[in-house]
Amino acid sequence: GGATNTPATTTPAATDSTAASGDTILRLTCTTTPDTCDPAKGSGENDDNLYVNVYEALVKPNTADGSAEPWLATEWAYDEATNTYTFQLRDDVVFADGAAFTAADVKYSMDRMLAINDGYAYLYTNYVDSTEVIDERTVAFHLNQTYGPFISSLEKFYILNATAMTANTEAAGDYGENGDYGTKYLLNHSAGSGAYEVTAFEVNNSYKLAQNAAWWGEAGEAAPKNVEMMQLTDAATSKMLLQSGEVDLLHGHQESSTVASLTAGGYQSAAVEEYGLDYFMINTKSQPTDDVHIRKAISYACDYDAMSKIYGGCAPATGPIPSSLWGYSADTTQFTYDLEKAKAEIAQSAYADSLASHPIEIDYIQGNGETGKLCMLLAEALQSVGFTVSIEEVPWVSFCDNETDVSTSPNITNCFVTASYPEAGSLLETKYASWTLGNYNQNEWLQDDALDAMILDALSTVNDDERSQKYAEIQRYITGEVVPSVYTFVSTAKPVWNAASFDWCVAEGNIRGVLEWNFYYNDFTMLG
Amino acid sequence: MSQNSMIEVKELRKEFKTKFGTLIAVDGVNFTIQKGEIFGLVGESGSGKSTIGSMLVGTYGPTAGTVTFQGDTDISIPAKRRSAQLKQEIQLVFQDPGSSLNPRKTVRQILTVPVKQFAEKRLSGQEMEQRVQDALLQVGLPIGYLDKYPRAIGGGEKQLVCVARALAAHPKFIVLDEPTSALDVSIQAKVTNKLRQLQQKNDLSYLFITHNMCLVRNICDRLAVMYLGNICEYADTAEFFTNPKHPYTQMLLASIPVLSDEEEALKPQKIKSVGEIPSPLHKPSGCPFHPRCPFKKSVCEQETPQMREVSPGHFACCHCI
Amino acid sequence: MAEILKIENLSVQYQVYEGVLEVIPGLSLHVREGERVGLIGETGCGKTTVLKAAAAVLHCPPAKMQVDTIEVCGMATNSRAGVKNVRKNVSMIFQDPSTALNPTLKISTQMMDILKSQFPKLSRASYTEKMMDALRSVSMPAPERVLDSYPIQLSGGMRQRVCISMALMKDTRLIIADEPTTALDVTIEEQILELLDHLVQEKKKSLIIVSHALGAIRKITDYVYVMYAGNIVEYGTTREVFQSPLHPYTDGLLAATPKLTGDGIADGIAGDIPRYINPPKGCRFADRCPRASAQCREQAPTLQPIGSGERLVACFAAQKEAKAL
Amino acid sequence: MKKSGNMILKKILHMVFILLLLSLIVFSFIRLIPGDPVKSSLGPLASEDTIAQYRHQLYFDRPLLVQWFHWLTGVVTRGDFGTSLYTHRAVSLDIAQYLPKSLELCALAALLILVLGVFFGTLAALFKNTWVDNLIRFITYLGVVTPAYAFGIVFLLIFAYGKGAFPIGGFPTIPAEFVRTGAPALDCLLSGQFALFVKCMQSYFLPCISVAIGSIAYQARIHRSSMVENVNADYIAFAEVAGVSKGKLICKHLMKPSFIPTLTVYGLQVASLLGNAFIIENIFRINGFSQYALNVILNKDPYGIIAVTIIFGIIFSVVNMLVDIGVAMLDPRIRLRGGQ
Amino acid sequence: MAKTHSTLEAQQYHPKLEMLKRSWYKFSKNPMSMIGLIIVVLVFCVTAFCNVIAPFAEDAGIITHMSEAFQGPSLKHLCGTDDYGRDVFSRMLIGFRPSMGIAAIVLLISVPLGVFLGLLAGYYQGTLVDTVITRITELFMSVPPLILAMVVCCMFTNNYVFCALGIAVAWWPWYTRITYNLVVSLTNELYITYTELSGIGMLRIIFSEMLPNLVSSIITKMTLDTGSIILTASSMSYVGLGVQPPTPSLGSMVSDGVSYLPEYWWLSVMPAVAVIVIVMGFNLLGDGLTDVLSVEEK
Ligand SMILES: Nc1ncnc2c1ncn2[C@@H]1O[C@H](COP(=O)(O)OP(=O)(O)OP(=O)(O)O)[C@@H](O)[C@H]1O
Ligand SMILES: Nc1ncnc2c1ncn2[C@@H]1O[C@H](COP(=O)(O)OP(=O)(O)OP(=O)(O)O)[C@@H](O)[C@H]1O
Ligand SMILES: [Mg+2]
Ligand SMILES: [Mg+2]
Repeated sequence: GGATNTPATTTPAATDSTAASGDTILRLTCTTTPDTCDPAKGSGENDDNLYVNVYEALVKPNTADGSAEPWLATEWAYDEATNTYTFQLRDDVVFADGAAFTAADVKYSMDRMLAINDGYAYLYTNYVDSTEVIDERTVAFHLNQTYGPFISSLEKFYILNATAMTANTEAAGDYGENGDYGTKYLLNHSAGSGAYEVTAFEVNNSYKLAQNAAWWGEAGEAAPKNVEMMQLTDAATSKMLLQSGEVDLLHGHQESSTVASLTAGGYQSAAVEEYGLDYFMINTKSQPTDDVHIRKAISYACDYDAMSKIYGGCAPATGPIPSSLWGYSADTTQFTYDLEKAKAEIAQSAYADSLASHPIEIDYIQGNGETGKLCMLLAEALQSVGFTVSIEEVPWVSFCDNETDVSTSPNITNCFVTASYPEAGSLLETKYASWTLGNYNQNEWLQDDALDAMILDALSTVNDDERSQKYAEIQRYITGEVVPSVYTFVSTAKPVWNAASFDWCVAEGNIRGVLEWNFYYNDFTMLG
Repeated sequence: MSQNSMIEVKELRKEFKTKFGTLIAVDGVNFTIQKGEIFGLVGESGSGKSTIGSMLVGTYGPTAGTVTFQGDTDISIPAKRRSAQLKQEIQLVFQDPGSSLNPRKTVRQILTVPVKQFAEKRLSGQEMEQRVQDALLQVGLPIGYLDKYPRAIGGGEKQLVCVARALAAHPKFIVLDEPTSALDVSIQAKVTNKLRQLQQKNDLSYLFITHNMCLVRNICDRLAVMYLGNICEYADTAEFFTNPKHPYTQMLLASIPVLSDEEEALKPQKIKSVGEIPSPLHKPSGCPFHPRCPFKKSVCEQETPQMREVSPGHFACCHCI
Repeated sequence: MAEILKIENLSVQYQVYEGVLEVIPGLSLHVREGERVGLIGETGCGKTTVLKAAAAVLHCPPAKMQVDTIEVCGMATNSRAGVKNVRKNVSMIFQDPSTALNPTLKISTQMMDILKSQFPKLSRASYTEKMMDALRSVSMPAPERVLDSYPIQLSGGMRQRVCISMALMKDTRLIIADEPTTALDVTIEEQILELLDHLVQEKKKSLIIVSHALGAIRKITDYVYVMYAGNIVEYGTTREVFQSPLHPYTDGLLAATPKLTGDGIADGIAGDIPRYINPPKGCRFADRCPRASAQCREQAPTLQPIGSGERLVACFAAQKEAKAL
Repeated sequence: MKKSGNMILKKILHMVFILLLLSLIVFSFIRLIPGDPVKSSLGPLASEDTIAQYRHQLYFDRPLLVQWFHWLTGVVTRGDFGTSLYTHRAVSLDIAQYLPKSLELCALAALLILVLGVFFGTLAALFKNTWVDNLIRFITYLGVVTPAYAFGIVFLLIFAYGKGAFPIGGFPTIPAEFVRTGAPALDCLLSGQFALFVKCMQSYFLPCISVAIGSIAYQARIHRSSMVENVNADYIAFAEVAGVSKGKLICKHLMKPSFIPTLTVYGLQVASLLGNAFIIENIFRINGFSQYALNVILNKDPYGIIAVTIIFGIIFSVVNMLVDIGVAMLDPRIRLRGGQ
Repeated sequence: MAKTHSTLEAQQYHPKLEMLKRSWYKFSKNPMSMIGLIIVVLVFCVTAFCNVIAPFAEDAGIITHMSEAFQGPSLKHLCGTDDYGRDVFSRMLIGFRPSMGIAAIVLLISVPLGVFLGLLAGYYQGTLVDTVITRITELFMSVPPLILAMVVCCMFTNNYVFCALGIAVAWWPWYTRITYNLVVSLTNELYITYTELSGIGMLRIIFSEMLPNLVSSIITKMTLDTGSIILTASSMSYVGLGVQPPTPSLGSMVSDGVSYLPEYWWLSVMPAVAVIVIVMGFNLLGDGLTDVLSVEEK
């Protein structure tokens, strides 16, 4: 289906009043804006939110289930023998500066991604061996091992304008002959082919986008001409800003009380499910949580309903993978809130008699919504079954710092993790594979060889059905035998907005699993 | 002579380095204070009286010249380098009784300091108390005052406490720097009388610095008049008041305001002063008084006059005599 | 002769932290045209307070004033017009020249502001000329330099002369001088007193002066009020009062003053001024008085004329004696 | 004139010395930080080599004094404060971006403090012990004891419903062609955009008041007591008797000496404004220097921390120097005695 | 001898006590100071016995009552409940502890250190020691206390001891300065000159003559500073530095409650009011002490 060059707009016949008015502005807030506009650097929800609007990838997620559909590539082929993917590229694409998009741009972007080795690079470093420009419209990726989700993963591979980048590269830099690889330039400029381009960028404060006049696609008729994203850490201020009309939309996970008070005041809100979960990650290498019975006890001590209620009633999790994600399996060992069972598990553990001398430390990220409450609920329950518990609220930097080493990692941390591409493998790999160890997504420190092998095997399975079965097997294994984490509920964003400002697919219930695509501004229809 | 002398000052000189140049506060001064006498030092404000007093008690040392104590001890050194005995024997009472008593201490605590410091041996609590009480009783204040704070007692009484503090050290010589000028006449009278009594009883010598000529007349045995760092006249009190020689002295005496015609008659002929008081920073050449002197001659502007003995024990420093 | 200043039944209280100071319980005095009047008394007996009340500047918050009459040049001062009249007819020399001049303003600025209020529209040059004249009139050497100085650049004597010249810049009928010569050398004191005396006599002004130097008072005043703890205790011509004091307090003051005759000093008056919070209800001097009787402690004596009537005294003993005579 | 020039020169040298010392101390302090800021800034995927190389590049593997000297030469010769591990760019760029706004905010707040503090202080002093005085005293007491964030929140709540008269969401966009200094209001003025300037001032209103209000209250109290002290001074009575008009008496004879303690306190207040502004900057979304300081500190960014402390040091020293000069100008006693 | 003895015994008169009585009399006549004193005494009591006084003391620990969240003030919950259903009043009372603890640590460190250095500089007035100490003092003064405290707190451990250490680092220079200035002005006093001339050792002069004169200024400053430190600490806990949740601190309670404004106003308003009242108490007390402890003539 190479013809899908514009996403289906949900706009019912665009109102003529807005079309005429020249400068429509969509103003949003989020808790953190990206550090740079460089798609090789960022890897979070908020980064992607910017990237999808200013850059484009070879494929993009399908609105229905997130599976890849053609975008800058019209079609592709896989050669099993050489383990090579060959992509045919569109010929009508131009970058924001007017330069035509060619295979060289793809190669440049991939080489750069791998050289910088930051952000989403981990999706490719272990697999992509080289990129070959076959002709202006054809590009091939030579993989060094089979990689099932490769096409899906390319959703995160944003193509840069190679000519513009080389023109703006500084000779002095960390990347040898490539100088700084244009990293300085991308600090506050964009070089993509997306519907918007960056016009202003202030680190940790705001960025502004304007419609890309040269865009090859079809701009939504009443799509905002300008977009302003503000970073706002103070929940009270964001609430006030919406109320005073200074912003139109509060992005991200708003606290349930904020949502409640705003919707009571006539603002609109929606629950947008993501391909991710909220996890309690249990350190399997430190006492007393190195005992599986203790971990099971923790899983029993978790009041799943109450926790989901704190977040305004999110869908429960049944295992490490949210049900909407491709590769999900329902066939897992599920835990329920049952303190008696928890006690029983403790009794079976090696620490049954020495619980008091093995305190449990629970960490969560400062200022991260209501995770503190989740931790409190868990801590309270754990205390009631006999654990000594302490809670710590840690600034983001220290949180990350602590988790670079198993000895400084706390017993339990709470964190949301979402898939990088819409497939179970993404979550399984980031959560449990040894090679992605040492970051805040992996407080478990599993280092389980058997599991590693299973994940690797699944990922290198190209056949979808086989891969899906292998994913199911892994989920069974993890929940049944290892129990490294507690799966609380599906990560659900709660944007709140002023319905008088714009029409939005989310408003109509058209929610996409890949969160950032809900904020594809070209889909918005500004109202008077 | 030196047998009898308490303090002998020779060619005493003190300079201060200031931002605006060197200030000669005391410029070669000679005088002797005999044992058991009250020696008055009067003169213009800023003429260097306090500076002399300070050098005697050792606030700082002189720039040049010598001061001999009791004929043999050289005390032209600051107090830091003086022996404990010297510190004890020479005491000081300041002009401002308000600031010379620590407001946070009771009179007892204040008096304990010198008693303890200058005791010849380690004192028991009782002995200490005894001595402190003695010191207070000596100046005629009731024992009840021991437990008062300075702010609870009047100005004259404060000054008496200062005197008691000086006496507690059992000194031989006390420098009194304008001890009564902050006080009312009636209190002044009380304090002065007390001082005089104590001097006689304890056989003390005083250097009595003041502005008040009438006071000097009544309590000093001898006195010197200072003008701009120099002594211009120096005599027995009676002689001085009946037979002033120096024009400045005459001017001073003539301008004393008095209470009765009887006193008026004792004053010398009035001399109209001319000119302005020079600053010690820019001391005039020759006789320091010449810019204001109605009798000045050309020699006064060039040559510094020498001290001359006009009659036995009466010295003056003027070209005109 | 007309009364230039007339104060009747003045009472002043200061509200302080510890309570109310009943400083002046009810005081009357007057200055007639052309008279030079002295006011003497110990420290803290309220002399400055009386003078400030006369000059209508006793309005700072701690002071609470009640009075039957304060008249300056026949006009009560308790109205706006009255205050204006005071400003026009009274100049005052303050006790302490080092606090009476604004430390942050040049002498010329301070003098200029006074001149401007009197002669609103003059040229700069004529203002300067007037200022120079004023300074010269107090025989100030180098007036240009003085004008261009700040108060701290001047010596105490110069400051006092500046104060006097500023006070005299106004052509007023009454001069109030509060210890104009304390902290000055005798020679300078004499100069300043003579200057003051000269101005008063020459220009036919009236003068009320406070001084601790009784000799100075004797020298330049015609009449003298003796004040004790907020009350006038004796009044008369200066000569009479100094020659034959009637009130034991006056007597004590004079006796305590050292004389040039050199026959020793009397022992001063015993004791202190009573505290102004709850002062004694009888004669305030009773506690220190060698002649105090039971009556003195019960009842406050009032000023009664003795002899001709130009002489007043507030002492039961003295009054009785006079009657007996 | 020459003398005061010398005095200022001496003060500047003194200040430079203090700042050098300060930077050296902060440097040694940074070295004590547990953990490895370089490593954590590069993220979990960075290899040992990359870390070592980056460390070398940042001079973190050299002896303290070498590192300090390198940094110092950078600052002196190129205005280069090193690279931030937090924003990943030159600290000097960050400073240029964040500082102007905050300085502008603080300058406006400082103006408010002076004007309102003196105004209310004067009012209270002139109407001493009346209801005006009591009211002002009560309010200023509240002002002094209330934390700045409380004011921020209260204003936020009050004005959120004002619908935009005083915006709470930061500044209007200044088009790039008008940006000269980085301080929004100043830029608007410089490029003659008065409508935009008014908007900027509206945006400044609430944060300014919130930052300044505690200091205004304190300043008013100080000014009141200093005025009251001077009202009772003899020279005021003297000038009054001498016939100086009421207006001049208050505005000149009373105000000038009263200003001396006021100014001294004012200096301290102004010098500490910037350091206390971060909560207010956060609440009112002014992405300024105070916020930046908070962020570099929270992120343990070595060069950022050093730059931030030095900037605070400079501001403190400069403000104090200005205040000293101001006080010397007001008070001839200090000027003529050379501060002795 | 016997006579003096009897007078001594007859005189059960303690000047210090008398002075205290006098001061107390003066102090107690000022209603503002008394209010300050009462507040401060209450604050100390609460700090000491908060666990006993607080109706739901356990709410300061790991506990939740989600079902009772966001209840308005009532008789049971005087200041309502928070988002966890915990009793705001109890948490507020317990939140006094870190505030007071920080103030105590800061003062315990900065007062002795600052005063000692101030005395030292005053003792060696005009020498190298003086210069060095003065320069160091200026150095530490030039960085805002809040920033210094944050640096210390972030660099090491985020708890209230380090928070206090950080504030103390910024606080002591002010004590050095005030002490130094007092010592310098005291050295001009004649009673100090007298003791110097009598050959009394400098150390004795400093400790027995000067220190009593410093104490009142320092105590007054300490009282006023307690208020400022509590404000500073509450600003720090507002941004999450200081005590760790769930342990409450007044600043963090305010900041946590802000996002629930205006519906659930009691969450942040109540602790904010508590901060204001505490700080006001110390300020009133300090002002009262200033009046009483300064020695005025007469
Ligand atoms: N420590 C000092 N440094 C500089 N100059 C000083 C110092 N002490 C005194 N002087 C100056 O020395 C001169 C003499 O001062 P001194 O105090 O001895 O005068 P005095 O006769 O006691 O005056 P007064 O009667 O006013 O007390 C004055 O001009 C004074 O300014
Ligand atoms: N502003 C004030 N506040 C409180 N008490 C005051 C005030 N001014 C004067 N007093 C008190 O009033 C009394 C009289 O003061 P006043 O200044 O009139 O005395 P005085 O006779 O001029 O004394 P001196 O000779 O010392 O100048 C004193 O006890 C003083 O303490
Ligand atoms: Mg002297
Ligand atoms: Mg007076």
